[in-house]
Amino acid sequence: MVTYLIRRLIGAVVMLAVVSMVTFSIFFVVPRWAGATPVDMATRYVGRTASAEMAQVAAQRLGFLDPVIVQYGRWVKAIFVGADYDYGAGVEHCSAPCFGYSFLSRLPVWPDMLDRLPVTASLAIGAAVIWLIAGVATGVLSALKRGSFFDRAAMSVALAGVSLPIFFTGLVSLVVFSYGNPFRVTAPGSTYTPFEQNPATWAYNLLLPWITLAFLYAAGYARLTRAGMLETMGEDYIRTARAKGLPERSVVVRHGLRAALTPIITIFGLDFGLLLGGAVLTESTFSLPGIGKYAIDAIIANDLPKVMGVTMLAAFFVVFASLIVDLLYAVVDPRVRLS
Amino acid sequence: MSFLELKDLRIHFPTDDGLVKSVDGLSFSLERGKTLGIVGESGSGKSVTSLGILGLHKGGRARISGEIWLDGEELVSASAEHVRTLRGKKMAMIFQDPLSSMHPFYTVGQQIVEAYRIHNDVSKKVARKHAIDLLGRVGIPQPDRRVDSYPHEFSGGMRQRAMIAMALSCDPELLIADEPTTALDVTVQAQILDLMRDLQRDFNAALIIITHDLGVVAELSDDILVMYGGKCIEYGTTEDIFERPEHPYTWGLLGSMPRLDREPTERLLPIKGSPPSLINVPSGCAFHPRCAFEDRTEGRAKTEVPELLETEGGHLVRCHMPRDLRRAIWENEIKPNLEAAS
Amino acid sequence: MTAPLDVSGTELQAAPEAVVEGAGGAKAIQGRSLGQIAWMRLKRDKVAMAGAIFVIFLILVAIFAPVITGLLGHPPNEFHQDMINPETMGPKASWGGINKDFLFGVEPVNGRDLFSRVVYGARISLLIAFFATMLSVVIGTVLGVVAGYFGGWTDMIISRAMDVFLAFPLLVFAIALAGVIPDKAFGLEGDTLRIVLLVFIIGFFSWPYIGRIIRGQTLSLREREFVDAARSLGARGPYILFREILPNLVAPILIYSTLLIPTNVLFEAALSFLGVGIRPPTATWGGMLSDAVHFYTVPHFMFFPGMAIFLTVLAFNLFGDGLRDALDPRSSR
Amino acid sequence: MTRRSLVVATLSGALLLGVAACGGGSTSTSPSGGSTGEAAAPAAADAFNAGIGKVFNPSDKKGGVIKFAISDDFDSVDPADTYYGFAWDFLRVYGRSLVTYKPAPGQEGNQVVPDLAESLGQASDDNKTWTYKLRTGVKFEDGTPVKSADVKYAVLRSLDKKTFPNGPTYFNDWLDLPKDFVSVYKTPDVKTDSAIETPDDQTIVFHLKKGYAGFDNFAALPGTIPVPQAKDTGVKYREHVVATGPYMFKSAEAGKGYSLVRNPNWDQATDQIRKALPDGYEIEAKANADDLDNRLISGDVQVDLAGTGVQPAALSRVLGDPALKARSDNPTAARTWYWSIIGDVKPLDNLDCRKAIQFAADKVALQTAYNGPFAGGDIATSLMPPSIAGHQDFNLYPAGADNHGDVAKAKEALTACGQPNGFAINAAYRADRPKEKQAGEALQQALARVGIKLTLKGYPAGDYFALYAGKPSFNKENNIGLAANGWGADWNDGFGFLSQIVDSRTIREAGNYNMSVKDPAVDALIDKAMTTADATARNGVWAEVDKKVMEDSYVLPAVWAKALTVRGKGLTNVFVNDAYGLYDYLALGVQ
Repeated sequence: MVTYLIRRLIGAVVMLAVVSMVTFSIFFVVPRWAGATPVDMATRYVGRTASAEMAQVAAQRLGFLDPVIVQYGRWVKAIFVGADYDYGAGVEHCSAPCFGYSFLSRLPVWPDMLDRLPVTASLAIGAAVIWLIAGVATGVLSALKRGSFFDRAAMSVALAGVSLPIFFTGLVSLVVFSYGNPFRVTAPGSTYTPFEQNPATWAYNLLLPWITLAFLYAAGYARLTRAGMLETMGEDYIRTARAKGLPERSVVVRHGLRAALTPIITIFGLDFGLLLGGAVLTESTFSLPGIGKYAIDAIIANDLPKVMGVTMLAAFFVVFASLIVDLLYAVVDPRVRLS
Repeated sequence: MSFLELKDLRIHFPTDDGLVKSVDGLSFSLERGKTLGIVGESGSGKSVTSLGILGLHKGGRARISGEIWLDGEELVSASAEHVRTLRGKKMAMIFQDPLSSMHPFYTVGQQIVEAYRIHNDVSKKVARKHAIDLLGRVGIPQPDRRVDSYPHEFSGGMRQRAMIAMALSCDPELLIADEPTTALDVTVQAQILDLMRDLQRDFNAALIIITHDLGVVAELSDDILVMYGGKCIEYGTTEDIFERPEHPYTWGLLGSMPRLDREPTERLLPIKGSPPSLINVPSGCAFHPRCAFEDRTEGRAKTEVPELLETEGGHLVRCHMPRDLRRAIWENEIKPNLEAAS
Repeated sequence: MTAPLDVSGTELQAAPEAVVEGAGGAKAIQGRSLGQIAWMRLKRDKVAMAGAIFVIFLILVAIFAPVITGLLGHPPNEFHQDMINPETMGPKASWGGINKDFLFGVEPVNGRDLFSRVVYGARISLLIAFFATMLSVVIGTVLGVVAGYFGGWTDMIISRAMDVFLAFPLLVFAIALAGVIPDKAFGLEGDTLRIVLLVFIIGFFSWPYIGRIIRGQTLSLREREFVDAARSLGARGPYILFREILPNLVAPILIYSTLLIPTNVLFEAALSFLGVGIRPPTATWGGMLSDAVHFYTVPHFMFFPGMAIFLTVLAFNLFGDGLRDALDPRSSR
Repeated sequence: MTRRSLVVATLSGALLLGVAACGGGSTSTSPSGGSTGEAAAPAAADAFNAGIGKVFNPSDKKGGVIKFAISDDFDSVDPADTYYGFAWDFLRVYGRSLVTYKPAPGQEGNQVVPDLAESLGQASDDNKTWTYKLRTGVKFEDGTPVKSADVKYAVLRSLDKKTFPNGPTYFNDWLDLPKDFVSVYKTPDVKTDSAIETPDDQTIVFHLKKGYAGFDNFAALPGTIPVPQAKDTGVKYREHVVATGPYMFKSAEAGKGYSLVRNPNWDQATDQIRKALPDGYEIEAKANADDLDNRLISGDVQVDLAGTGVQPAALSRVLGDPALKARSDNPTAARTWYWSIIGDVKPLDNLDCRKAIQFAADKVALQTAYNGPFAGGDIATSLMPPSIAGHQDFNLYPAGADNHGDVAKAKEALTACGQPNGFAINAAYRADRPKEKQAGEALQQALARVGIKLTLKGYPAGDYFALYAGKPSFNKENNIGLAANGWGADWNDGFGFLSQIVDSRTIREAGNYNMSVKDPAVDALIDKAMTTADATARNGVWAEVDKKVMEDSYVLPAVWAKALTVRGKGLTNVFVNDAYGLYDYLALGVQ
């Protein structure tokens, strides 16, 4: 068990290392293939007055003149031991985990990301609650009422749901429920109010994104749950349970659901981890200032420290979600032994 | 009227591809303390019969007709809810593959306790005690410890014992064992069979053993019912079936029966062809495409469905060949081969 | 549909096989391959067939785009500013200028024929989706089989690789990649480069999904009797791989490819929507949607490309589901 | 939506290259329009362009908070580190530069007037030395009086481009700095009197390398807003800029929002240009652009800080609804959207081939592409926009009667340059700028008529000048003959607009904004303008520069930018200041 954990943790770290290297090289090596010199690369960060010397200064300030390896080393070092940043009037220590300073706003990336996290988290959690309830419930009912009108209707909707691109549904819902309505004060979905500031507005503003996002996932989960339910309800042990004279309700709940939901948990864990790393499309569609939007903006602005940071954060969530899921699995399914 | 009585039981499943006649007009009766063996290839409808008796075909699109009388109660027309209350209490079932038949997420104990507490309003503590006793009774060592293990932590034999314990938890009066030993290796098979014999004696329950292997029922059962294509094609006492079987299919089964008293080396006499489709059953005698003696029925086998007729003393046979002819064939052609084999 | 699983019991689950034999009668049994059985089932699945037909229709549309637009529309990049209100830049006529020679109306600002652009959009969308799928299926299958068949270290490494891929924040990463690649690279440029690039990115990022499945299948197949049999008969690795295992992988590969295509259609749309897909003026559905964002007051602009994406994905999904049900009845969806 | 965020992300780009102006103010107590009474005037009737050339809804009523929102954000609120026009307009509410632009409607707004200084600069030593006297009694928000040393320090720190990369570099280029001076942080002890002297607490003297008559425009740069050395924290100073104006920061969170409240230590007596009507300002950053428009219309937000006009969706709504249209203005920005015609690329090295493009271009289509007469701008016939002092109207390449291009003339030109059947070149534009994309497509269409085959190449805005169109070698290699471009004036005279984009001597390896204009004659004219003391004469020279550039046909002007802006509900003293082409944020009040 312990050895297993250690092994997994090491694995996770290695994975993150690989991700970071690849991402890093994409941004620091590929442009060079494109024939950009360090100074060229720096030019984009010197604002309007891009004189040669200015570019030189910037290149030096951003450390582009060193070999890529060195730059990478510096980046890694900062994460673990922090780094010192010269902000003009003095030197500031950016304590670990230090993901460097934005090339453009020159604000430290890490607090910036932590700042965005609540938005993405709120989005993910809210949506997750909706889609788990809606999706699983629909799935179970469809499975039990297999072939019924409800089943066919639900499954058709679900299929439509998984076939709709979120940036389309989101756009439409915005137009219909938000822009379309001239009386509304702020567009739900286009602004974010921190929970601690006012839970009501928080929920109100997130309603549209939640529903849009949840719809997509709920559809998928309904299909999954239904399939899983049908499979387990065909298992021998269900027959056994019935043979015991167990009332149908507890056959479904205690025996059927229990087994059918286990794989759902796994998938949910991974999905959720992925979402925490930034619901890129949703956040973009509703321009919510979350991790995903942060990532897109950073990429467009070529703000490398931000891109690195956000990629790592996202990867981190995925990796650890999968780890947690595996542990969880061992808890729910006694047959699974961690070793 | 006897304890268990089936009258012209029919269970049909409409599927996209047509009507599956799994059980097609089956009748038999069974007394307390007696054992009936139902024998047939897979697809012959034997398991569906048992499920039918327990009312487990319900919920599906199965169509059931006929009568099932259990201790004076008719079950086919009875409400599902009522049948449920009988299930596990008055009648219990032991399934073929104990591993897949027990829920992997619950301990053996939990599953027995659950079974017990459905029908007996007792505390978890009491139920657990009961479960431990049962496990002990079915011969599981250190039951007080094993009670908390999960099915996958048991050996095949142990699992089957636990399964039996679960079935016996409410001392049922009718016990149905569906291929109780096929999943197990030979030595364990023997143990399980002994166990069941003993238990049946103490419980004085009516026992139905469903199997494709005559060997299994040879020792246990008083009567044997041979099923083919959803129908009973021969019925009689164990002695009838083993000493003077009259149906070609039964002969086939006997021929293909591995017996402990035989040399494992020698080859069996298999039945040619494969089980019939349950949708469009071959015309006339369902067995005729595979029957070696079909030519001796003046072609009736292809056209008419043979009746299930009594030959003597409750020994029933469903065959077109005249009784004497059947006996002659058995005496002169089949029996010697089997003897020679041994 | 499969056996009435609602009723448990070995017979019943065995039913479909029995059924098939019965239906054909003893004689036909030998003659009917799994493929034919599947086809039989598929033909009975109306919905799936509808999906299939729409897919075929789409492919034809994509192939004959020039002809179609020639007959029913205008060149996709041709301006029709006479259709545009110069002040609002929206279509002059109501209903987005929909009329008999502008079936879907016109784009704001430049008055391009929306119909033609949607039709041409099908080309990009399908082209990329198909090739990307092919790529990922090839990579996925090869690596999956290798991992599953040889096991040990090979399996270790490949599986880890898959994990790494799955750990990547896919979209972010794809966007980043599509963003930094210069306009001229690998001796390609323009649309060709973008298409190749997208095919590569999409295909390269979706292979682990199919890879995992194939690996699993191979693992279980490797343990099957008939493989042991072949082995005991002295068959060597390659023979077993190609004669015994691959044929049995055809079904899953087929199923997951059909189900991967719609995902990739969505993926391409997303990238174009985010502005890192094919470069304008080439028409893409995602691109049109992102332009429509700023013209939500003329809803037809977002409606047609949106529906195009939706229907395409839906059709593939319907067909894919049907195919799965047909090829493997146990997956009781 | 992401596209919007693209727009946002590049809007900043747009501003970097586009708008940019300076601080402002005026000596007149009440901004123009005599109608201003002491009693709060009744809300004036809405009318289209009611805020242009005159004051809309004048009033002296104090109180209330004005709600600003912006879809992007300040580059920085630190005066030393901002190059956004709207920022230069806004920061006058918390900072006072030596001189600034008069908060008055119309052309009057271009007038430089004293703010922190008592009067405009005194030039001597043929415009190489400029002296300013500070007003007495001006205090920082903490009550310490403002000394000339604080102004000097502010200017010197703004030179440190390593710390403040965003700001303009005029002082870097013109001040006579000692060689060994690096920055106020790295070399604090180096004597800098050769550049700036402060003989006493009220006097500050600037020394330039060479004479420049228009130095007051430098003195109006935010860089001259005093900064107390004790409070300077380099990059982090923007987290709390020390106010000299009537308002100070209550909170400043980059990327989120800012809020300003009254500055108790500001004294109306020392300030003749500010009326400081509202009690404070709230600014919401990074708002959803389309949402912002809707809130502006609904009244939830009163000013779009960036002032770049409404999004297309809202545009059709506003123009479609008379009531809404009456609430909108259509100001001209000192900005031109144009396409550089790059002579380094064959066959464009030939003047006639360049001319062919001028004639073939469909000006109307271009205008529509840049979002039409309201949101886009007026069809441009030369590089220098009308709002620039000394602008002269001329059209060397009449584009036919209906302005859809003169195909015949274009064909002639082609024949003249020996390419009768046209030629093929590539055109670069910023991929994430819908307008430039549309314009490129419009050109593609128009030029095709005369056989000029245009292939569009979109490049990321972030690298556009650094790696792509701004890099001559790249253009040569990739046969980029046309490149989308846009430029806004730092202040509204020829120097402020043209100097950066037509002087061939500024062209370097990469990062060029002048992609095409290479003509010694033009350079010569620029030098002449620099040294012409008399304003009118000087403006005349700049007009010549403009003409010459057009004769060389190095630039295909598309539109002189305009924006359709909505006047927020309940605002008073609303008018557009030409110096910025934006509402004058200094004058705004609320009912």
